[in-house]
Order: sequence, then structure tokens, then C-alpha cells
Amino acid sequence: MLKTEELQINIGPQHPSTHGVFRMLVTVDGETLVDLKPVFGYLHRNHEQLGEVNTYLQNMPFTDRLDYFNSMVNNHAYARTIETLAGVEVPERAQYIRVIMDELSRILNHATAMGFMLGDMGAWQTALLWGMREREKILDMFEYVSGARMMCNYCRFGGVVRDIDDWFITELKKLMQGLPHYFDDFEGLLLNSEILLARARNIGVLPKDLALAYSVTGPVLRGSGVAYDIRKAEPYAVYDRFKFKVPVGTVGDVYDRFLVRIAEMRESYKILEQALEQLPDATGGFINPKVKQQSLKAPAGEAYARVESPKGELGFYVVSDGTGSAYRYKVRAPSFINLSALADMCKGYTIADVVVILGSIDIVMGEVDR
Amino acid sequence: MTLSHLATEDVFVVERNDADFRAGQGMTKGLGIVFRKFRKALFGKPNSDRADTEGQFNVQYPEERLAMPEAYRNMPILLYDDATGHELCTSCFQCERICPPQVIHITQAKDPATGKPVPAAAKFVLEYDTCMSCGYCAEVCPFDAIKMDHDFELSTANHPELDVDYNRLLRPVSYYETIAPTMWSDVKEQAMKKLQNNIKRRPGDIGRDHGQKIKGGAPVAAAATPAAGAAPAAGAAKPRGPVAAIGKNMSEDKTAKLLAIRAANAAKRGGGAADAAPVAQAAPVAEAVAAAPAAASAAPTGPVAAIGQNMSEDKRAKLEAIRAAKRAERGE
Amino acid sequence: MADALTQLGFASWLSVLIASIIKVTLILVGGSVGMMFLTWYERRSISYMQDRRGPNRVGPQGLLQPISEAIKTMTKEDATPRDADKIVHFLAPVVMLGATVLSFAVIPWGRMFPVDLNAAVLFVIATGGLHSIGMMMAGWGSNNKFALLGGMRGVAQLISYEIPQVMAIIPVVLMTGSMSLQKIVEAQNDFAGLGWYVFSPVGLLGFALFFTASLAEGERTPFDIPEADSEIIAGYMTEYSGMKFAVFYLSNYMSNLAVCFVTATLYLGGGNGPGVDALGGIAGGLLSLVYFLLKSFALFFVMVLIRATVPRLRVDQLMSFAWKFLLPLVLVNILSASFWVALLRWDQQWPQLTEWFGAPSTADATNWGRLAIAIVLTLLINAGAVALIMRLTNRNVQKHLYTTDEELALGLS
Amino acid sequence: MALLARGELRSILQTELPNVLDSRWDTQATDQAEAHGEGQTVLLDFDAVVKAEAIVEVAHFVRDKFGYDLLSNITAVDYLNHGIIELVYQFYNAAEAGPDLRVRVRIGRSPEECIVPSLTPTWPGADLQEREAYDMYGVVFPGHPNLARIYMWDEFKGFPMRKDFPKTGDKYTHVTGE
Repeated sequence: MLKTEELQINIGPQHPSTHGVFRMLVTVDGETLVDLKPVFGYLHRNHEQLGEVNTYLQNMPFTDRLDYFNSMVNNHAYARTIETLAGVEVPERAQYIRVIMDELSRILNHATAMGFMLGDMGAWQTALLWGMREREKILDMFEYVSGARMMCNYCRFGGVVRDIDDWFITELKKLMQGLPHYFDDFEGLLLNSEILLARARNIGVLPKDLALAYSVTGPVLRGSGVAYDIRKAEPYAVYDRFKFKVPVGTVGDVYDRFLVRIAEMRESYKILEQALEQLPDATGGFINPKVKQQSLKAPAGEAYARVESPKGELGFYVVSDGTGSAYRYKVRAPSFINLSALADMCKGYTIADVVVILGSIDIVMGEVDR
Repeated sequence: MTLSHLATEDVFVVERNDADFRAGQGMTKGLGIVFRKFRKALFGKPNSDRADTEGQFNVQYPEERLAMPEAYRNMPILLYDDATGHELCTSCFQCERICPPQVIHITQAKDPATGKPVPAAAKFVLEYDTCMSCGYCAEVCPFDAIKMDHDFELSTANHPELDVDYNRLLRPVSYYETIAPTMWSDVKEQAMKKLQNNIKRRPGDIGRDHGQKIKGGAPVAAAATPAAGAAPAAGAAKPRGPVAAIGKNMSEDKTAKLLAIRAANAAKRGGGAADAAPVAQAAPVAEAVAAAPAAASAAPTGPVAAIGQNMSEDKRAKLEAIRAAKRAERGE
Repeated sequence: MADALTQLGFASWLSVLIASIIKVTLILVGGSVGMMFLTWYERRSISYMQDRRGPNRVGPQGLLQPISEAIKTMTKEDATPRDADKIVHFLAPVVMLGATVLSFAVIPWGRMFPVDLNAAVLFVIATGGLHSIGMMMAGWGSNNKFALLGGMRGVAQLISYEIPQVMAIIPVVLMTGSMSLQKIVEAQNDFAGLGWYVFSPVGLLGFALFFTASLAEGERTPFDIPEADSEIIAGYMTEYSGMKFAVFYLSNYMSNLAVCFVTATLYLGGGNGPGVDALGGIAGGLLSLVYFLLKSFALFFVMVLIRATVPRLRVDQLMSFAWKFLLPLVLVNILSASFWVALLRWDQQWPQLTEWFGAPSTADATNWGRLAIAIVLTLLINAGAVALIMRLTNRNVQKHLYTTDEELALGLS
Repeated sequence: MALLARGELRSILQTELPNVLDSRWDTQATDQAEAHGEGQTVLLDFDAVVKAEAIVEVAHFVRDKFGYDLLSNITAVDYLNHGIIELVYQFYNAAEAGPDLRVRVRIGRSPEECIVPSLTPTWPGADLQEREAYDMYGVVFPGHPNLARIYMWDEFKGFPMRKDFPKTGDKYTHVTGE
């Protein structure tokens, strides 16, 4: 028997497909992976400490920088936490606007995340750039309502900062005319491609029980076959008023996660349709005028609120001591916790699969390192 | 696993295409779609509408520009009244207090005769390099003195220059009116009313002694007056939608823009360091008059030229002094 | 050319020297200009596929972009890693480029042949094989783990794919009866210049197999595994910068160009086409050059289309594709090519056929009956083989062949 | 397999596993939020406060008995005034959905007391979160396979999220909470 030598390789922190400054210390036997250790913290900026120093309102723009693809969702989750803590009512229109923004975020996140994953797989950016086009269209609309494309800073306690107007609704309807074509093109491009099947099927398998033990959430958990969606499990905002389905996978491999994300984009589209239909008129207002935004004080206590971010369960755990800023501010970041399953998913596969599996978890280092 | 919280019709299992016979048909379909895209992008019309998913969709940036939505926020600026040259800021410290990264530093003006505080800022320094563009300062300002600019071409090789002081933060109200007509018209009346009240409490030139507005005793107000008339027209011509002009030929805008840039550059070269700023400051006015219909995007150029100048050593020294004073105040 | 120079009064050795220098210059210039055009062509067309514009700033339609980039890479710092094997590290790009340029010596440009070698086909394959040496040198000499992985992958891939590539040419050689590229082009000149091998069942399958194997030889998607940027950064090129990197890049694209040229010559009739013979002379030569370049760039467009569409395979999948899919089909193709040649040319051995259909002339095209039989027979053999192999490599069948999901994942689906 | 209301776990544990509850917090009123003034933290204990060494047992208990199989979140809070560090474990029932179940552990701030058994062997998802609590608060988790700093570099001294970690000055030389 020939003796083989194991090789240790640092994939990252500067590497084309680690999605930011993230390092995987892998031990390989030839091309086969023996061990993987994720190393991170390169982007750590002590976000949680900032949240304890800032007042509640001041912290809102910092949440944009967590998962910078979905700042709207981050804002929503944070606003919901503080609203729970301080007992703030949110007008119905604001709830609908938040849902619309969340679902638009979900579409743009999944479009680009799947594009990046396929890029890691070697599909030369075509799927990514088609996704980027849809993302641009959505970001332009975000810019219109919030003033910024990515760092939206859109939610306020008890509502949103600016109402959506006719222009926005017209453009949203136009966007939704185009989206199904995009979904079809995207599916036609690669969904059944033999090479994709070879690369994605039975790769990075995370069985159902292991997925639960690893605390993964979002499309990764659903890809493993657990139909757990916070929009259904603990409906927030007005999600209980929409009819939509929760897509789940069966095997829990890269292909299942890929399919679940595509199906989720289509479900988001359905939610958008219903939200536009049900959107109440502007008489109810888009923000609770009674809330003192700048000098908001919450009674001593704690609150945890979570939303279904495109990447999983995004929650904020805030402890208040009755002053205007949080005593303890903790982010339950989905990318961070989903990442703990990476090593187990990768073992036994090859280096080429590792980057694909990492892409299929869909992490953002801004959220992982906080 | 039982899923008691979900009805069965709420869950569906994604189709994994297990039963298919694979003979390259999936790959061929993908090739076909990509070729269709190629054909449409090469021969079809460019992507001009949000409903389009075919055709080229990129904007040739320096020549073509997307119109900025009114709400767009980049860096904060301070406003002054065209007619009187009075700054709207009263140094109420609201923005300094809310600013999440704490980059605003204000010193209140004092009446030299009595030593009492006057509703005007003596110094106003903003660190553009650390600003996170959250827009809270503009949101909380009770006097509508601080607003978010639309100009985003601020890159510089000179980092200290990004500590921007009062002189370089000031823009006329008419400029803000061109970039955000509806947002300004919403607040215009009360802002002006508050300003008139404050002017009464400002002795002498306090509150309008920054920038080059009144240099040489002749207020720029005279030159600014026509702009006040022209600006609403320019504002009205501005497309409201942020992407209304995606992919369209913007040659008219482009030429106006180029002319404006050239004029500003020529002004910068022509005048000395001291004289350049007033000319540049007047540039938006001139453009607003000259190219009112197309001025919407062209107008911002003038003040930019002023920002582009190198920040002198004493300005940095000033900023340091202000910071030191702050530290002293906090008793460190 | 040398003869013409001798007639002008040059000494014979001098005229040979001058002619050779002119040819070498033309090949080098033609190769590198072709490579520059190729990069522009690829980037523009791939960006149209992705709904963007691609390079369009430098020169008209961005045509001068490659030149600006060449200048940029040449003026960049040429860094060598401290612990690298300096000599090997330096020689690797030289070997790569040398091998590529050599292959251009025998490739015909339309009807113009730089050198008519009687074993030109072998020569092309042999110079292509030299690439693996360059890759291994670069991978080893860089003293970088990613480079080493890339070098290993490259060598393994090149060696495995050379076999189907070489064997895919055998039918062409059989059908022509010669290994000279000139003869191969001449043999495809029937039917008013449209008697290309690709129109016969043997040639069609051979074309598909040869082109697929050539994609792997030229490290094109879906076989760009040695330089898979998302996995091992740039593979064996990771530690190269400046001019050396530019040389690798140049050699890569030149070998892609060579692959397109060779494929067009072997299967698409080279410079043959309607009207070439009719025009004759210099005009005909130019027309043949135009035909040839059109065919080659159409082939390259297919490469670009594939690159824009499909992900890359994994190393093990790549190997199983070569050994389990390409190789059996190539063998079957050789078999049907033998039948084809037997039916159309070996009339001495089968006199009955001569009785039935008359004696074959040198132009096989006139023997319609034989041709029909040959087409039907080879079509049946090839189609049957393709169907069988597809069936065998299909996932559902594999389910029975393999036992566990893990093994299934490693197989070809 | 049923959802538990807030505070219900406490009474269940009192009858079923009487030894696991932390006796120090038995006598506290259930909700004191109103009683405190501004700037005063309150210790909420309508959720079960269990002994540090019993957390593994309780976690298995709620998983096997009530189906709380998704350990979603582990939060460490430094209550400087009370001299304790609290770890809040949030469990979800993936099948029944509904709100979370919070189990708390309260330990002292000194290095000798700041020890909680690790949940990582059963819930590998706790791995990174426990490392984060160790890195930021100095909570030591015996049984964790790789308890190393996760965000800060390995040579870093002190635990930056503790309330007594200096927020100004040269924070890289200070040593706190060792």
C-alpha cells in the first residue's frame, strides 16, 4: 500500500469564493477533504458593543451593515424587537410595506446567492448577472423609497420612514411582470443541466436530524426536509394573511437547497401579489406618530423578536435597563450559526465541492463576524 | 416528523427530477436560452423598463447617468438662503446628538458685544470620511438646515480634505430645490418662517459670514436672485422616477453636464485660490439660468468644484481645535 | 516561396533562410493577433449573453482593449516567490508558449500551408502534449499548494484526454489515407467544396468527440479544472504575474485558436467551400482563408456559449467522462470508420461489391450506392453506440450499478 | 410533545427534576420589571433558572419530553450590578412551532465560577455560539471540543463584551476578568 501524505491548505482569507474574508483551514488527502476548520473574525467590529453604546434609534443604521444584502429585513427584525420591548403599535400599512420590502429582499438575495453558488461551481457568471439585473431593478426601488440602495435604514419604531407612493407601486407591478420570465430563464439555464446535477446531487448532504442538531435555519433547514418557516411557525407582521407554501427538500444536499431557494422566490412573488392587493390606503398612516423616535426609552426587561431572513432565522435579543440604549444587544445571525454545519457537510467530499457547499449555505461575512 | 403547525397544503416537496432520462437535453436547453439572450442583446432593443428581462441593461456611467431619486442621500450639506445669505443652521445640536458615528462637530456663535449665544453656528465641521450616510441629521433637523446631497463623486487622494468645514458644506437653498423639489416644497414655508425669526436674533453678519457669499461687501444674493426664479422650473423638469431614464440616450443632459464641468474647471484655473470659490459657487446659478430644462442633473457640479479644492492646513488645525475643545467640555 | 526567391537571384541557402524567417514571423504575428482578437471576441460575446456590454472603451468597439491589457501586464512587476524553484518557474511559460507556437507551423490557413508535414496530425497532437510538461513545471516550480494541485490536475487531465483526442482523429486519417493536413483538406473538396467529413456519420461523431476532448485539452469550460478560479485560485498560474502570466495567457488562447483551426481543418473542410475552386488563384486562396476563419470563429463561439452556460465538472467526474464515455465511443467510431473505408475503397478485397456497383473511382462521391450503404451502416453503429453509452451512464441505471449514494455522487449522472 | 407557556417549565422542573433548579433564585418574585428605576437592570426569572451543572440534563429533558429540539440561540449577559453572568438558552419546537422556551443559567463572574458544561456534543450548533460566549464574556465550557477565541486574535487578553472592560484608552493592553 502506498503511503499518502495529507496536505493542509488555507482556503482564504483571500480567495475568490469564500464570500468575504473567511478562511477554511482544510486538510486534504489528494483532492479529498479530511478535515475542515472555519476561521473567521477578520471583519469583526464588535457590532453588539456598538448596540449597547448607541441609543435605540442610532443603532438602526448599524443593523444595515450586518447582512448587507438584506438591510430591509435586518431593519425589520430590529424594529420589531424594540417595538416588542417598548410596546409600540405598528400601523397596518407599515406592516404591509415591511412585508413587501422583505419579500423583495428575499428575491434579490436568493437570485444573487444562487448566482454566486453557480459561479463557484464554474458557471461563468451568467446566472449571477441575470440575478444581478433583477437585483438592480429592486435596489433602484429601494433607493427611491429609502434613499439608499443597500444601507436602507428604512424602518423606524412603529412604522417606516417614508411611505410608498404611486410611482413605487407602478414600478413594482412592472417588475413583477418581468420576474416570472427571469425565474423561467434561470430554471431553464441550469436546473436540469446534467453538469449541475452531477455537481449538486448528493453533495454536502445534511440529514434532517443533523440539521436540527446544528441549529441551522432558513433554506438550509428546509432543504434538509424540515418545514420550518418562521413566517408560518410564529407569524409576524401580517404574514398570517397570505397564502403561500413552504418548499422543502428531501435529501438535504446542495441541489435541494438550490431548488428550495428557487421555489421560495416564486412563493415570495405570490406574497407580493397578495400584499399589493391587500395594501391598505394611506389613511392609517405609515408610522405610529406617538413614538418618540429619538428619545425612545424601553422599560427594563428583555425582548427577543425574530424574522425569517432570506438566510434563516434573524433575531435580536435586547435587554433593557430602562434607559435610552440597550443594556445587552445580541444578534442571532443566521449565517453565523448555519456556518457551524459547514465542516460536517464538507467532510469526505473534494475541494471543488467545498466551495459549492459553502455557496449553498449562503453566508455573508458582515453577519458572521458582526 | 409531524408538522402540526403546518397544514399539508402549505408544504410542498421540491421536484428533484429523479425519473428523467438524461441525454444532454438539460444542457442543450440552457445553451438555447443563453443563445436567445445573446441574440436579443445584440439585435433587440436595450432594456428600458423594469418589466424587461431581455436586452442590455447597463448604463454607460460617466456619459449616461441615472436620475437620482429625491430621497437619495449621500453626504450632508448645509443650506443658506439665496436672498439674504443667512444660514439656516441655528446650532441646536440635534444632529450632533443623533449622529450614530458622531462625526458632526458644532460650535455655537456668540454675540461679540454681549457674549450671549446667538442662533447660528460659528463652526460646523463634518467628517465625510466617517459619515455613514444614514440621513438622521437631515431627519431630525427642526430648521431644515441640514440636508442630504445627491453628489456622490467625492473621491479624493487627499484624506484630510474629507473633514469638511462650514465653508464647503454650504449650498444655496435654490440648489437643494433643484435636487429635491417636492421634499423642499413640503417644508419650505415653515423653514423660511423659522429662518426669519432667527435672523432677527442674529446681530451683524453673524449667521451669514461663512463661505464667500458676502465677500467684498457685495452679497452674492444679487446674482442668486434669478436662480430662485429659474430653479423651480429646473426642478419641475426633473424626472421624478429614479430610473425613468434607464438606457435612454442622454446626450442633452450629457452636453450640459460637460459644459458645466468645463466651466467649473476653467473658473478654478482662472481665479486664484481665494477667488475661485465665489466663481464656483456662482456656477450653479449660471447653469440654472442657462440650461434650466436640463439643469436637473447638471446643477450639482458647481459646489463640487468648491469641495474639490485642497483643504488647507489651518482648516485641519481648526478641526483639531474643535475636537480638543469638545474633549475639554466632556472633562477628560 | 523559397523557389520564387531563388528565381529572383538569391543564393539558395539565403532564399530558404529568408522564406523561413518570413513564415515564422507570419505565424507568430498571426497567432498572437489572432489570440488578441479572440480575447476581445470572447469577452464581447459573453457579455452580450449576460446582458451587458463588455469592453467597449479602448478603440472602436473596444477592439484595442487587448493591446492596452498587453501593455499593462508587460509593465507589471514580475514577482517570483522566494522559495520557488527559480529556473523551473522561469522556464514553465516558455515551454507552454513554445509548444503552442510549434503547432501553428503545420496548421493551414485556408489553402496556405506554412509547412506541409506528412505527419502533421501527429505533430499537432505531440505539441499539444507538451503542455502538460509546462503545467507540471509551473505547478511544481511555484512552491505553492494551489499551484501544485493545479499542476497535478492539469497533467492528469491532459494525459487522459489526449487518448480520446488522438483516437478521434484516427477515423479521419483512415478516411483520407494520409496524415498530412493538406491531404485531409483536399480529400474534403468533393461536392463543390462541401464534402466535409462532418456530414458523414463517422465524421459527425468524430467531430463531437474531438471537439469535446479538445475543450479539455484547451482547458475550456466545462473542463477548466486546472485553473478553476473558484476552487484553486488560478491553479498552476497562481504564482505568476506580469509578463510570465501574460505568456501563459497568450499560450492558452493560442492553443484554443489552434484547436479551432485543427477542428475546422479536420472535420469542416478547412478552407474548402463553394466557389473556391471556381475562383482559383489568389482570389480563391483569399476566399478559402475567409471560409476557414469563419469556420474557426464559429467553433470558438460554441466554446464561448458553452463557457457562458455550464458549470465545470469535478476532477473525478472529468476522468470518468473521459474513460467511461469518450473512450468507448471513440473506439466504436474507429470501427465504423473501418467499415466506411472498407465499403468505399477496399474493392479489391470484396469483388462482389465491384460487380454490383461498379469499380470505385478515386472520387467516392460518385458511388452513390456504396455511399448510401456506408452511411446507413455507420449511422446505425454510431447511433446505437451513443444510445447504449448514454443509457449506461444514465443515473437511473447507475443506481443499480452502484450501491450507496456516496458512490453515486462520485459517478457520472 | 406540547408547547410550554412562559414560566410553565419552572413548575414542571420543580416536580420532575427538583435538583436542577438554582435555589438562589427561588424566592424572587416573578416579574420585577416595574419595581426598578432607570438604569437598573432586572433579573427576569419567570423562566427556569437552572444550576450550571444541570444544563445538559435540562436541555435533554426539554428536547425528549417536549420536543424542543432546535437550540436556536445562546446569549450571555453580563449583569455587573448583580455580579453574575447569565446565559440564556432559547429552544424551539420545530414540529409545533410557536414561541421559544428560555432556560437560564446564572454564574459568577470570577474565573472559578464562570463555568458551564458544553452543549456542543449533543447540539453541534452550539459550537460557535459557545466559542463566542467564551471569547466575549470568558465563560468556559468544559466538554467543548475546540474552545478557542473566535473573533479576537488568540493573544488577546480580556473579554471585551464584559461591562467592566474599558471602552476608552489603549484597550489592547488592559487585562480584565482574568
